[in-house]
Amino acid sequence: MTGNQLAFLVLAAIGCLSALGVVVFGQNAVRSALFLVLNFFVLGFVYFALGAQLLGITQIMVYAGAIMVLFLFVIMMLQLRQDSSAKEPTDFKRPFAWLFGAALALSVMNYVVMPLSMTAESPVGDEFGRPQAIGNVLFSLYSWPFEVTSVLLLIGIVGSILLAKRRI
Amino acid sequence: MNIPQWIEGLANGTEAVGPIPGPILLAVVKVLLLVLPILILVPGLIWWERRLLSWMQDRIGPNRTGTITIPDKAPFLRGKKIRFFGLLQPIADGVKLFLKEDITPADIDRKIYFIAPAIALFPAFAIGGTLPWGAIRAPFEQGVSGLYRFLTPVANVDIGILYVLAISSLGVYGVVLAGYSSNNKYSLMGGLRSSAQLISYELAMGAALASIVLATGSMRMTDMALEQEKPLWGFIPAVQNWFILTPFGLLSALIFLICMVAETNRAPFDLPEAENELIAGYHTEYSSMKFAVFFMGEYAAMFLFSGIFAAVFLGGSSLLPVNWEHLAASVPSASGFFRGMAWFNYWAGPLVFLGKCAGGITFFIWLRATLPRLRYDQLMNLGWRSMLPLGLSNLIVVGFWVVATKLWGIGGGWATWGLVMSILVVFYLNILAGTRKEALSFGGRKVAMKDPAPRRAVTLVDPNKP
Amino acid sequence: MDPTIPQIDWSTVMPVVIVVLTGVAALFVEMFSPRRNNNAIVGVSLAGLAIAGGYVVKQFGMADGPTFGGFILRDQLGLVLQLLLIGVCFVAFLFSEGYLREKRIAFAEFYPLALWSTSGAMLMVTTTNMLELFLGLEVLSIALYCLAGMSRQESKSEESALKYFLLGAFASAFFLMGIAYLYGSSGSLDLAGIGTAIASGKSGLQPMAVFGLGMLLVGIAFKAAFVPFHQWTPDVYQGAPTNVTGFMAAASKIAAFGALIRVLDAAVPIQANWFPAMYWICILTMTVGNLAAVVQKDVKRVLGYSSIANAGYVLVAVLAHIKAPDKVGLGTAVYFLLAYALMTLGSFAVVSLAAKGGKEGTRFSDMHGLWKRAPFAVTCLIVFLASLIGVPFTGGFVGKLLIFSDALAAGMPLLAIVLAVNSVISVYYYLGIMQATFVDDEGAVKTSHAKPGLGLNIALLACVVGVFWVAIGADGVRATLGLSAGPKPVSAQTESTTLVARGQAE
Amino acid sequence: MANDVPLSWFLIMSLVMFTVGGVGVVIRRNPVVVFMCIELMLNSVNLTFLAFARYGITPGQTIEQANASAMGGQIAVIFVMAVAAAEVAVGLGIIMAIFRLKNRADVDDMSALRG
Repeated sequence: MTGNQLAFLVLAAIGCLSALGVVVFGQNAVRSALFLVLNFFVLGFVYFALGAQLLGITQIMVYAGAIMVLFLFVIMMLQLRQDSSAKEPTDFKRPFAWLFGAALALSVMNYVVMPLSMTAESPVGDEFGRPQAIGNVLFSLYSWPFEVTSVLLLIGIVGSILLAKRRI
Repeated sequence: MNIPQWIEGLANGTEAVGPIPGPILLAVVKVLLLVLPILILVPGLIWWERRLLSWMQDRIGPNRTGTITIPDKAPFLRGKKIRFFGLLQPIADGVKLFLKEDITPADIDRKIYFIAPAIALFPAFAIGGTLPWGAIRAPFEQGVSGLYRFLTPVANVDIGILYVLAISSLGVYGVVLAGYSSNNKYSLMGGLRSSAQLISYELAMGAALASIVLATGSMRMTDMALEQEKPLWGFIPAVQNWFILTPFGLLSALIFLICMVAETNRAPFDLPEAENELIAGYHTEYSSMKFAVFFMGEYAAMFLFSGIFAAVFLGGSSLLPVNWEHLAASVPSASGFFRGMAWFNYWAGPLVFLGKCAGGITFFIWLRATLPRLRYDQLMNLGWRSMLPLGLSNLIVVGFWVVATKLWGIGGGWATWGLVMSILVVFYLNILAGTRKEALSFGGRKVAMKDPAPRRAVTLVDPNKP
Repeated sequence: MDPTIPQIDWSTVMPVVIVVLTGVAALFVEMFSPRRNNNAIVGVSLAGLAIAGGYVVKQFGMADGPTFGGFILRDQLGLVLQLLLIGVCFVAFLFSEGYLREKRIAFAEFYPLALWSTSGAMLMVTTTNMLELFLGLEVLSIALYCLAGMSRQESKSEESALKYFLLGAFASAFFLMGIAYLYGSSGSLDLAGIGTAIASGKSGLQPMAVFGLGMLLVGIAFKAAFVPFHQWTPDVYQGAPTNVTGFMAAASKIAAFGALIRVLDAAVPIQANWFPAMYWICILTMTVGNLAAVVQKDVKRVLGYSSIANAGYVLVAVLAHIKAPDKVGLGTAVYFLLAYALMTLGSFAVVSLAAKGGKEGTRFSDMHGLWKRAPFAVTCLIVFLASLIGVPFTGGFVGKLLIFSDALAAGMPLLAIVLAVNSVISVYYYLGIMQATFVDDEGAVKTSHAKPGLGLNIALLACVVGVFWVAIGADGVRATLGLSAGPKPVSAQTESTTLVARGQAE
Repeated sequence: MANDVPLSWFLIMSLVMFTVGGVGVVIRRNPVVVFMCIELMLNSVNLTFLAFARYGITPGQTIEQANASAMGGQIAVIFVMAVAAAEVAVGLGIIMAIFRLKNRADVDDMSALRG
């Protein structure tokens, strides 16, 4: 096992455990949110490991730095301190959901992922993950979806104003 | 052996110190060179803040600690006191903080409570990771050269300035979590205010930095430093093109400066710890060293934000915005002097940079002494209605400037800049005139008194309640 | 390397651009004359929609082809569905203002959001690029989440928004995971490239493509409300404001079917893997939708379940096309979508009369006496319900007949039989609604309905005329729609649009 | 760095995250937590996109094609992030609105909408 593999395994272990933390270990919403922050932060490093600097730092900035702060803000504002989920009864669907999810994941792993384990890396150039390269493509070939995204964000703004303004 | 060559060998991995490979050693050295000055200077900064503040407020401030009284039996200077302007006060403070009783309030969220100061400290130090504190190019050489390129920045990555934004956006967690875990409604309020404030000002800060990125064409902070060595406005070769001297850069610098103060939770934006409303806000329940850690984080953040301001807008480690190399080439009679100045400018760079940081912190202190704290709605208004539109329109204008400069040369670029800027200003003023009434009454008493309906905002329930 | 802007054929992108800009213009109108009535905004929006529709009509007969880097595509299916979506938005706007005012939620933001939502749906039906499809889906859905929660004082509206949002986002995650795996298996985000990769059948990647397609279909099935992914539909239809429900029922279904048709067309080479599943989903959708509708007590819920059943009918037409592309064209599916849009929008327009003075009740009992107060509206409702049932000389009847014969032609008699049986079941609950409107309520004081306004009457008239017209002129309509059975499927016309190929050209 | 880490490791990590997120959506009741689980799923999708972009596994591609398709994956990640941001704005708005109305929210607690 090489150093890179070891580093990835550590990152992946933290990532997967924190993902589990969001669902299982997080007794209340704040804990879940913190686990999710950890997960997103680690994911940023996984992106670095894949050679995508720009996306990794954007991941940390957008998810860990902006989206999760909003989540925490809303959670605290709504005082989810004494979360009802802490005393959630173990209903029937809980183990069933886990079983179903695990079965699905394992079958996918078996049929889809495992055949790829020996695939070598393709000759992707040095341009991979460079901000300039991504910018060039984003603003030329992908300019139409880029504009669509601007409509999407406009909808986000107008929609949240519609949902939050005081005049009813 | 030549030290620069040896360091180059370390960087290339051809040299090693015992069993430690060169690159790793160099990485450790780089980090230490960034972190140690901050750790050393923070006590000094505290002293400086207290002295300067008291001077500005016509007080004396701490001046006793470290006073040496000569005993009466001494051969000379009997009974005299030798004062060190209270320079030892920070050490006394540190000792006090260490020895103080460490109070842990009851019913707190223990894990988060203890981890919060660490979370606050981490981004404050990590933010300097891409900060160059020395000139990356030796004088009279082309491209990246010289000793400092091996020592600074810690990581010269493509995404330098984005890294700063990303890490600074993590700074809010320490505050929010401290507020949440303390089981104190004032702390919680402080945390909430802080998160709202940081989200609001991050946008404007991003816009301000993005316009500089657009003008530079790169997100590397060293590229920004190199860009600032070019001729001013594109046609005055004797003066360096510090971004604060360019029209759009000045605007960006102002926006960045204000956002920087907001991001570090300093006065007049220190609402998260407004003592007359929230006791001490998020760190009300923290005592002893845990409190000191918050304090240290705040000072480190101030220090490094000042450093970023210096690197992005104030020409990095250059002493004066003067292009010594150009002068040396064009004024043969004084060429020796200008050459000397160029080399002095290069080698004294780190000190100059520290000086600029100190200047930035002095500015912070000055602001604290001068301006009253903003009200919360004023803070939000400033962020969303002034800073953000200004930053965004600046970004648009810089975009026009870049394109026009490419198409029609320097003159066309500046003409386009003026045209678009004036159009935007007229537009903005029109909108402002349209919404002035509303803006004035937005948080003012008028509406508050006329509005009989109770706001259905969520009120905070006493956390002590089971 | 300097960025090169891709070739832009403006006539293709114009309708979407106009719809988006109309939304922006509507916002500006609101900014400059705030808190007056919304008439100006409605006028601007309708005008913009009309212009956009004109641009779509102008494109009929132009050469098919992709533009803007292959992200937007002109073909017959896309044009027809675009026109349909614009029409849906137009009719929805006609009756919205009166309803919103009666419900006391006349927010001007409704119009821009609905326009943008329409633009998202238009994007979905005019692209073969998966990324663009996803973005269109999100533009459509996120605007609808907001609109569903527009009535802020009603907890049912907010609940429906939350339900719609959480399940919609959940479905988006599946949809996206499907795209990711399809991308992994083919290296392309475009359906043409994905289709080629699937057809070439690289042995190691086939399971990945199947898995990706499955996830993608789950996502689309959520949006189109196929059983077993339908649970959100009745709740959201019931909770959202009625005009939003009408718009949502028509627009999101059209968009989802547009996407579904293109995806399934590209996945024909591996149809052995998914066809049986879709077959049973189709049967379940028709049956469960109708059976569940029988026990409902709320008009909007009934219409919600009926929309599920109708989705099943359209799915029959689509599957028939996939099974026998040389015998069955997409014309039937599009024709039924057109008829369905007219019927469902008209029905919801009548149901919107239930709001008065900030109150609204949509249970059967709340409909009592409607006949006395709004005879014209009830007449129209009868027409729409008759069409939904499948009474001869209405669009619904012709549509079902066409689907029935298509299913037989494609050799799927079981689907045809289930369709016929379900049509009979549906008579029960549609008649229930009709009966409720005629029950006399003179003894009861509680119910009251708004007076139908001009916009509502125009909308109803348009829908009624439409329902009859598509039936009587069925052949002409189908000829105009085109899309009859041809030798090749739709997405096959878009070869050389893959990004991979474009990358080569650079 | 990624050279000696096989693609399947990244895919397994993303699959674990996706599954955990999906199960979380089903079993948790607090709408905010459910929403966070959805974010987790979206992030696992991003990881999948990026892993595929890095290890373009389609056989028979030229280098230009591989580069173009690698770009497609990276761009997809950016768009997913933008979509997630818009979704968060709207979603938290809806959750806030419902809390203001009822001072409580629980996915199973919703009773206004029943047949």
